[in-house]
Amino acid sequence: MDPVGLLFFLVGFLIMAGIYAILCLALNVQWGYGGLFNAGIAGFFAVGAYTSALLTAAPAQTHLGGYELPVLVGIIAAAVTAGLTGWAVAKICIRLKSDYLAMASIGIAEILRMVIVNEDWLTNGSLGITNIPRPFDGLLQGREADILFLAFVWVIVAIVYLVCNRLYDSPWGRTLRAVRDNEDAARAVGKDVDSFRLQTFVIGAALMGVAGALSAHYFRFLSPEATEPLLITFLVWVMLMAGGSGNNKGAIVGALSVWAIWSLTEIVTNRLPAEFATRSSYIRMLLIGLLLQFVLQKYRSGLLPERSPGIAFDKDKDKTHG
Amino acid sequence: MKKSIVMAAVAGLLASTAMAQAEDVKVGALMDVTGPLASFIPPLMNAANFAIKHVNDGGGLLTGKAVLVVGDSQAASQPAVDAANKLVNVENVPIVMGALASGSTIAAATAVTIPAGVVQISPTATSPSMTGMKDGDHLFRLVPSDNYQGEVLTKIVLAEGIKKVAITYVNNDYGVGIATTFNEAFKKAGGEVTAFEKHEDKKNSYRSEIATLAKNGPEALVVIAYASGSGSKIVKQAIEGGFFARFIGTDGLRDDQLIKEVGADALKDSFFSAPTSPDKNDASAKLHEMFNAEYKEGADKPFVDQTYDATFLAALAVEKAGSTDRTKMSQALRDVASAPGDVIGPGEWAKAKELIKAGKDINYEGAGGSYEFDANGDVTGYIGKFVVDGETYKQIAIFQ
Amino acid sequence: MSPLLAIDGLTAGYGGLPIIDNINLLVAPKEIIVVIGPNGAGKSTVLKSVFALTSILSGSIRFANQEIAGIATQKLVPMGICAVPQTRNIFPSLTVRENLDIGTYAAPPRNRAEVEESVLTLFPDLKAKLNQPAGELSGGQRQMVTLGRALMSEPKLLLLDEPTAGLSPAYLERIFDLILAIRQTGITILMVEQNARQALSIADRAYVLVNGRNFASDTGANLLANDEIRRSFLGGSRPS
Amino acid sequence: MMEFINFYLIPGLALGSIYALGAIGISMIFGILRFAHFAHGDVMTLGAYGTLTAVWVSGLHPLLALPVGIVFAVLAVLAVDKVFYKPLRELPTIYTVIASFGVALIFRSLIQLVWGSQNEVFIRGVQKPVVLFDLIRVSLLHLEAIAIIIGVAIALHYFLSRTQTGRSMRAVSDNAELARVAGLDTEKIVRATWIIGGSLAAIAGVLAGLDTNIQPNLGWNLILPMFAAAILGGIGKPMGALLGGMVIGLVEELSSYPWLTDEPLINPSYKTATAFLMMVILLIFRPQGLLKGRLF
Repeated sequence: MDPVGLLFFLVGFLIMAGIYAILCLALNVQWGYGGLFNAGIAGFFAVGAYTSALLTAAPAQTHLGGYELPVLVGIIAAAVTAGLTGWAVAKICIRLKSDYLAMASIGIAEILRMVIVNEDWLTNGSLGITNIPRPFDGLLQGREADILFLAFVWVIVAIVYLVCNRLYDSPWGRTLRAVRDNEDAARAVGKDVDSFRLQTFVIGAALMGVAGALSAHYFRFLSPEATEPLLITFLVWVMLMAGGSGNNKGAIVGALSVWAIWSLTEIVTNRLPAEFATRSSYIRMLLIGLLLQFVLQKYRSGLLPERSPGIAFDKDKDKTHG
Repeated sequence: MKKSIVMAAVAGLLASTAMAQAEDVKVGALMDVTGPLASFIPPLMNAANFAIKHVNDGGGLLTGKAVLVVGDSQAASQPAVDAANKLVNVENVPIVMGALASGSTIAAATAVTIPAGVVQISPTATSPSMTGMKDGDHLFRLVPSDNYQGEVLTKIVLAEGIKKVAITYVNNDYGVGIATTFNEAFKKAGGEVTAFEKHEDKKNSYRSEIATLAKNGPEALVVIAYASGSGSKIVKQAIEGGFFARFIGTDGLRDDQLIKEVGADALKDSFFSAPTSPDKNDASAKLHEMFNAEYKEGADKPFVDQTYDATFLAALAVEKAGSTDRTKMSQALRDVASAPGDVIGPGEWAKAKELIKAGKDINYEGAGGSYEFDANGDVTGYIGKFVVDGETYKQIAIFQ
Repeated sequence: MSPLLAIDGLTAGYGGLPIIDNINLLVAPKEIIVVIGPNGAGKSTVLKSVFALTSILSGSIRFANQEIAGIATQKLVPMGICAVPQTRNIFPSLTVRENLDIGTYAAPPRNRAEVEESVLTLFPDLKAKLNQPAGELSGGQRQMVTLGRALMSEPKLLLLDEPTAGLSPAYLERIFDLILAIRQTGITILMVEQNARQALSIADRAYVLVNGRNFASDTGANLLANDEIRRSFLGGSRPS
Repeated sequence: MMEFINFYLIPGLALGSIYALGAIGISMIFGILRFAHFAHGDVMTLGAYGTLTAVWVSGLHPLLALPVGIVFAVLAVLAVDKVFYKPLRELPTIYTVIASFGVALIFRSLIQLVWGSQNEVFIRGVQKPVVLFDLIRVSLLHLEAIAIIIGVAIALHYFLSRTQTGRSMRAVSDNAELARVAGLDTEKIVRATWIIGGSLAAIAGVLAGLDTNIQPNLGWNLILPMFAAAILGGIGKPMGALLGGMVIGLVEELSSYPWLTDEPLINPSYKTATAFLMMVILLIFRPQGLLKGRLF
């Protein structure tokens, strides 16, 4: 066993887990705070990934973009375009009740996927975009560079986490939860429910775009199957439910633990004899399916459940105010 | 929860590695086992295992046995990177065979194997963008880039006297690459393309597409798709609808699966192109015979030859390097694959091991080609022309 | 005469949080019992507890001398208890006839045709609309459908949760008349009402609940005559 | 004109029948259990493989061996409901939705473990089309599929409007709380839902398998258009789902007919997108679906 290898494995593992943590935090804003059932996560992820890739990649004749802009510009642009896409989607379907919103968002994500696969001039279609840079490229060589990228990803995770926490505790966040828990009551006290929900959706979508951009920079290559809608959307949902929706720490813990289930199962099934090599992959998928069921049933309110509505907290606040 | 899973996995890992013989050498394989290419994999997995079996039957790898470690790259970037990360860093393999799809191959290479300095040999990735990649001589492939097969196919089609075709291709890296080159080459050579349409892989019905393709009287339909995906469906529905009787396919379509679904009778005027071995090399026939003796079937499935060869070459490179030192692999691979040297064919591990031990240069001539890598790690292969013969295919000509 | 329904020291609520506390309530056969009280007093919770739709923390509920606290809802219907919720109490896409039919599934009547006949006699408005989806009916007609559905199972005890909520005054009168008519057929009625004044006028006895506890109980007439009750719960002192 | 009927209309109706058979189950489950059953496509696949095994063993025509596949699929969904869905029934539906996603994964890997991942076919070779007056040239299977969907439509209508279980199912779908108050045996109705949904899914799986081939992703690839069909028809409206399935199937095929010029109206690559586009537009302007379904 090579300890250096294990270290680098952990680096790669945590990069992916960090990207999922951002997705999970983003979904937590939409679902945990706002009660919005977004089943089109992969769509916003893809928009972000392609925006950043097209802006930062080396010039190419086969597709648009290739402007070699700095990675940070790409990531900010990813947040903007994904947020705008979220805004357009929300503008159209925010009034829909939860399951319908889910269906509409799946449908839109699927349409986005087809545009990405089919519009070669824009995205180079299924051949994908190569030569996507990473931040601090050239500072370190070889796999050591992954450590820098890991730090970059987790700095962004930390920023997103702090922002989400501030949102949660802000008056805005409290109104949101009121909307989530009792829409009619919130409406009755004069809150513009639709506008609040729209804001939640846009913020979440923008963060998903950031995660997409990070994945493109990590892989240095982007093709349509990197944004497989059902896989990404499903995994993120499981992560949030496992971690505890409504709780930002839970979202991160959920991302880490479910990604661990997803990734580490292969190390276990690889111990099967080589003649089972094909089957061991199926066994792994089976194992993942079963483990996820176990997590769902065993940790119903998540590994870290949402903080209690904060009655005491709110009362104290009222006292200090009045 | 997370900690306990990680701990358990790590503990299991340590235990199992401790059990393996210290001298055993792991050979990594990225296979798109689950996911959209799943139906291709079983014979290819056999091919990889078969190569490893030949290594071990012929005296083993270095001082121990060769052990194949498979990562499931799922024909998508994210799982490919994850799987490659495990192969390179946890399993600590010196060399990686795979992946099959261009997308998963490129993602695994750019994110994991190239930075880690591990040589990766894809048996099947055809994407032209791999040619110009800055890979530090770490990324190799055993099939010619799409640019090549498309051009050769043009020659084959024109030689049949066909001047007017319709093209449909599956919208993935495989289909787009070959179809685009063929389309351009065919027109340049004076042929007429009546329709050039991509299609989605997963649909059940392609009838409306075929109805459009049949307009303006094309003599044949060029189908660039996998037989186990959209390919068979399109051929079948085109025949049932009475639109086309003659089909031209590439290695993706040249699959027993097509005969199984459509029947040999309906394909008697059709022909197919696929990478093959050079003239007079009986390596392919030999491998197929051994393969079918071992596994009863599947030798003629697409990409079996290349997968076997890639695995065998990976093992040869390790043997040639004399250790599991990753930095020596790309030179060792070039040494064993290219002329000059004593020719080694599939299954001849004992002979190869002997020659390497004696310090002689060897040249592997595989079932799928002779694999003379150029500076980019690409090969200019040979393309064979195949027709249906009973329940399988027969090679009737070779083009270069 | 032994009571048909006896609630004794009942504490119940939702998710471990008690809404009603130590409630006592008796219903004799063929009585109309009305439960009134301010909003949030736990009136509906009492009904729902009888019908196993709350979590019961302590106390007993006896129906025809049998303990029923905790018995599943679907088993109560065959025993002769039938409930009519306050809102969303019809199946909108089912026709009126199908709505009535649903009432017979859990407790098949001895003679279906006869029961339907008697229900339609009580609610002649429904006769012409039997094959119309219930969702297309007016509020008052929907109330008739839901009452009719309950009656189809030939219940001994009918639990009504604010049967006149949201109805126009004209229908309000008719519903109270119908409740009296239903009692005439020998069915016992326990109802919660916001229109306390009218409800008390048809009640044999009534219970006043405040903050989840028993506050007062007496005959309907006596409560109507009680100044304090009138001031606090009946909105003004003007007698009806 | 004949081209339109032969290659657009009839295949569209046949494809629609497959979608419809799946969508009916999805709609019923949505209506009664209140969750989007993402494993429904894989139930179809199970039905197809069950039937395939029966064909291998008995040598019967797939449509005759179909009952075996039906029983197989129904047993699978009943077991899954008991083990994976029922424990989550009191929780918000999102749990069950996620669980069904996991079940889809479990089904698919089990299929790959048992039957392998290579493609299988029910009947080898090209099927001779039915040719009438030299004009009509359609696949026999497509006529069978259309006949089956007509039969299912009639049977379903009778079942839902005339039988106690059917009416109870509609009642639960309309108003589950009230159905419970009315003393309906919810678990029995849930069971009936799975039996009907599973059976129809198995039929759909076999039809899809006959039309093309059988492989582990057979049903998974169809799940999104089937959801679109269920939504289009109005949630909890089985007859609506049936209609929705036919509409989606037709729109997909007809959208690439050269309506205006010689070119297909919509590039065939975007065929599937038309289904989703229709769904999204409908959700915005008429969220209750074609037949008035339940709004959440």
